[in-house]
Amino acid sequence: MSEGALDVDWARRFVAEAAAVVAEHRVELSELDRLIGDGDHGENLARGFSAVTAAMEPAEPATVGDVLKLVATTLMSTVGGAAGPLYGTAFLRAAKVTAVPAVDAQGVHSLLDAALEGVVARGKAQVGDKTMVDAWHPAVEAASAAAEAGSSPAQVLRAAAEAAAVGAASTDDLVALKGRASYLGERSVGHRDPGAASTVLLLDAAARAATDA
Amino acid sequence: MSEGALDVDWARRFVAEAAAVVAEHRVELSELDRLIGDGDHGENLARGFSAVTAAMEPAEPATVGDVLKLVATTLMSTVGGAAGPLYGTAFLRAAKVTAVPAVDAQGVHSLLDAALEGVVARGKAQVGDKTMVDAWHPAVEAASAAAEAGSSPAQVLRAAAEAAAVGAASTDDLVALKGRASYLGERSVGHRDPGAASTVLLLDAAARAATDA
Amino acid sequence: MKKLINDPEAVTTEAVEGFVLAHPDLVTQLDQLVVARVGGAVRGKVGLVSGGGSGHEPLHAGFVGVGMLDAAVPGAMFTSPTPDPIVAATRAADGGAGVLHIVKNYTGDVLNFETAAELADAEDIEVATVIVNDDVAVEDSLYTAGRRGVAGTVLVEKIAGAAAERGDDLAGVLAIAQRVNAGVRSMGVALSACTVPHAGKPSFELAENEIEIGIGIHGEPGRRRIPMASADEITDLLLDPVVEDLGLASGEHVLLLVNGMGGTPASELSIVYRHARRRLEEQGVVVDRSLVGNYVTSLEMQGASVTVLRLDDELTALYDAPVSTAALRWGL
Amino acid sequence: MKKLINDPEAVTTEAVEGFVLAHPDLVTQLDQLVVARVGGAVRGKVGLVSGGGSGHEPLHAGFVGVGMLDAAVPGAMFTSPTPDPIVAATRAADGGAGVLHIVKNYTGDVLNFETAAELADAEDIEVATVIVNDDVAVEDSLYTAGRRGVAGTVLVEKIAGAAAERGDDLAGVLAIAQRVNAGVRSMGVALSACTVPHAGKPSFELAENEIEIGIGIHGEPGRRRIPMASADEITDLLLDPVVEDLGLASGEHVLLLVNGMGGTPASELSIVYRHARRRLEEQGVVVDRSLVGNYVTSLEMQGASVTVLRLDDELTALYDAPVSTAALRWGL
Ligand SMILES: Nc1ncnc2c1ncn2[C@@H]1O[C@H](COP(=O)(O)OP(=O)(O)O)[C@@H](O)[C@H]1O
Ligand SMILES: Nc1ncnc2c1ncn2[C@@H]1O[C@H](COP(=O)(O)OP(=O)(O)O)[C@@H](O)[C@H]1O
Ligand SMILES: [Mg+2]
Ligand SMILES: [Mg+2]
Ligand SMILES: [Mg+2]
Ligand SMILES: [Mg+2]
Repeated sequence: MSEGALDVDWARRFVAEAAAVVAEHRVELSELDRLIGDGDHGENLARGFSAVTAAMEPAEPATVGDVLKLVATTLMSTVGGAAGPLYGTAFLRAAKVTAVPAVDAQGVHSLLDAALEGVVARGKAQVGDKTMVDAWHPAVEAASAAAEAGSSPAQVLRAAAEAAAVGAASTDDLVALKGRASYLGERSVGHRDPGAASTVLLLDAAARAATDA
Repeated sequence: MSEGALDVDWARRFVAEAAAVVAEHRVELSELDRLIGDGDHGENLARGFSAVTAAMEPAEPATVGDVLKLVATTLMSTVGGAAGPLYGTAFLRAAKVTAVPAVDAQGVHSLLDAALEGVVARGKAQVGDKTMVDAWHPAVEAASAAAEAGSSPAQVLRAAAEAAAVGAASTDDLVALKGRASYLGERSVGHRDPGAASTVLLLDAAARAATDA
Repeated sequence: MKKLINDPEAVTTEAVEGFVLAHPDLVTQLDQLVVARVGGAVRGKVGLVSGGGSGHEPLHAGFVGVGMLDAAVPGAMFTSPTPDPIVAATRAADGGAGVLHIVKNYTGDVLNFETAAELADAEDIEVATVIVNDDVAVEDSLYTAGRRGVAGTVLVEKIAGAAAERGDDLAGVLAIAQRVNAGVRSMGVALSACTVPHAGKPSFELAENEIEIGIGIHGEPGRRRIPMASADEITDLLLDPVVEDLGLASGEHVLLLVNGMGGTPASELSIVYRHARRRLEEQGVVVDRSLVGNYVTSLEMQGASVTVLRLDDELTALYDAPVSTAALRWGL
Repeated sequence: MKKLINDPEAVTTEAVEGFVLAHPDLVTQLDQLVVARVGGAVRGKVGLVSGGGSGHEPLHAGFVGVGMLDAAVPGAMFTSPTPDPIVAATRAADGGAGVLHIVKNYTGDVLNFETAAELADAEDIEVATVIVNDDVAVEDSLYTAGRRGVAGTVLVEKIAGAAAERGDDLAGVLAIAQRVNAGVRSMGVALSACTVPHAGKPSFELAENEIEIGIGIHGEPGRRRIPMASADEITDLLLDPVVEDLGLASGEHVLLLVNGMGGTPASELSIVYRHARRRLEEQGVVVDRSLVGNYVTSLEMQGASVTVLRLDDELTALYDAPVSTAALRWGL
């Protein structure tokens, strides 16, 4: 395996970081959702990731994919709402392309790309619809470029997280065309999409877990 | 008939004054009732007296009692609540003892005494129960004394109205034992009984109508 | 105050009009503000009439129909109706077997129904009256106008209605109604006040962390104000005096009614019900029948009341008997 | 925020528990948070399953029973349930003739039911799905997630339930459900927001003289905010787009549903109904059936929605067919 490859321990650390950061930002995410949705996004993810934490405890994953699959099925069966199936499918698809003990820079790109594909397959949203796709899509593009340029897996994740943050910020000015916020029409402008915001938190957790390695 | 006897015109003026004063104090009476009852006393009486005004219009009463009887039946059929039957009965009993073209000072006392008896017959309240009886009772006593002392009918009414005001004020410190306010127990202390307050308004209207004669 | 109304003065008449339009199979409106069973009085059956101030919907018009009331008399908002419409309703309900007046124990209701009964008597309609007074919040009835009639009223109306429907005579229906009243107790809580349309402001002020215990159903303040507590704790405060006043013993059978005051989500009523039921069962009391919902309300007030009715076989059978009204319907 | 709850996290489970305890003759609770018809699936009958976020009570558990749903799946507050309990409900509802999923058109509900249907299919349970989308407030569905499912859902559940009860096969029940959905439109207004227990503050802020027009049922803000108006004016704002979108013509027959959002007094719903009915009649539309009450709520929100369903003889007969659920009951 190449330099700095991300293994099962990284995946475990990622999950722990993600659970912590979601818990920390629970109220903030729900508040974003309250403004243009129904105010439960933080609650939904917090419920999901605390179940993930419990599920990880006894698990003995052999591959990165094993971890991601456990996250996928747990989110799918505990989050509900739109975010449950969307993140669930994202993690499920990502798990499929990471059925290996460790992933290199290209592997990180594939992981993110598969996740994005999963979100789009379920939600049918395009860039600009003011959804989590607006964070995932630039993240995947940045990951692709970083991997091409020979960055380390950690650097690829960092690039993805930073691009996601820019993408999430771009949702502020958009009119929502998918999800609950779309019912607000023009009134959705001026607010950040909560799913895009949580995507940034997750990718940042992934990047931090990689740097801590 | 004796000096300053109160005739049908007085009775008509009284009704007009009463309607005006009730309309004017509608919100205030309801506010008193809101604090220790259900907030409708002003509304109830205003509804009743505006019906009385309409009923008086075409009426051709021959006696004081004719006027009071019309007031009685109109209040009875438009006010509802506790005040409707109580004031209705008061006016009905007063009408029975005033089936004459004009009443003298003793007649005024009898009128008030009959009214009080009517209230007590229906409501079974005693002095000190924090009801309109606390205004009616001293009014009748004062009227009795004034009539004995040879006062004019107008003076008898004035004395009654003033005693009623003192009686109404005395309800402030009482615990209600009858009517809706009794449910509050000790919490009724510190508030004036709305029915006592409206009794003062009505007796004052009667006195003013007599002075204007 | 924001309300779906047109004119504060017209709320009652427009609401009754809408209610009657929506239920043409059940009710009809007489000239006066009287809602009567469609098809008129049933020959030979004792008629049931109830009424009182508006603002408690579905009480009373929502309980007019087969197996319950023959006519209802909605007064002005929170104000007892006057005798005239009560007499009209009594006439409409009379099928020759007499009429039972079901009256909640408030001075205004009692006095106006009393006068109406006298007037009906003058028309040779036999009238009997049951005064409902189930509210245990009014602790010492020696020093008050007596216990109020609250949510227990709906049970008196249902069960007496079934007795009339099975053919009991006036004395019999009255006896059943009195038995229900003797065996039913209630107590309520308000989390917020309600606003009477013409008043335009809340009937009382509550701080964000305060609730009123022992409220009536006219937006009156309660017996005391306590700090906000959990649903289970509040349920105990309502249920305990009810059970105690009834003198319920282990092994007895009851009906448990959790009544919403108008602005409380159904889920909260279920939470109150859950705890009340468990508490009763812990005490060995058997909950045979249950009713959870908005039956006797105070406009948009947030809060609930807990009512327990002691059951025996006859009352249970009468409760189970078919009923077809806007707000209570089964078996038909 | 004052609520009759114990723990914000436990509201849904405690409420469901209380609901099931109160209706032992109608429903039972499965292991998961699933409310199923007592007695289990009916052999040979198409099963009906619905579900969605909690907070809309009596929807959906209140509509489980003979003639309507076989099972309901309450999610977390305002949050679609996950696939697992939906699959459990589908299993419980399957009497061998397949199961209809009745899903309100929200991304979360659609996705979770979609997954559940796939999982059920893997268990050889045939599943068909009707997506309810009756909310005309969502004007241009090209630029949104599509029209939402709101109060019309209860009519889809009632009428499809009757079709299943009369023995229609899965394709037949689906066709009826789709016909109801095609002929039903709704629009709602909020006078106040609601407060989700775990959020602890209102879902949006409204000034004392403002209302939200075109709200959904999850406490979302509406399409626009307008100054407070009279009940009749507001009713017009709700009814007109409904009538227009349906393309109702003079002489057509409809069902008129005025639905309370949870915190609105019944009298106000009657006032809205009165005007809506008159307006329809002025346009020559015949109101054959009516429903006025809290059916699809948003916790304690004050407000209402107006729903019109185009009727034909078959839909009317199915609507009239007996139903026995906690919140809708007649003929049984
Ligand atoms: N069709 C979609 N495609 C991608 N993302 C979506 C879609 N619909 C919703 N989302 C995402 O889901 C987030 C909302 O999630 P959440 O609040 O948990 O679910 P719900 O909307 O059911 O309450 C949105 O902020 C958005 O990012
Ligand atoms: N038993 C009674 N005897 C005398 N007066 C009474 C009695 N009960 C009530 N009242 C009077 O009636 C007044 C309330 O009238 P009102 O508000 O119109 O009726 P309600 O209490 O039915 O709303 C009280 O302030 C009190 O003076
Ligand atoms: Mg949300
Ligand atoms: Mg009053
Ligand atoms: Mg009153
Ligand atoms: Mg949600």
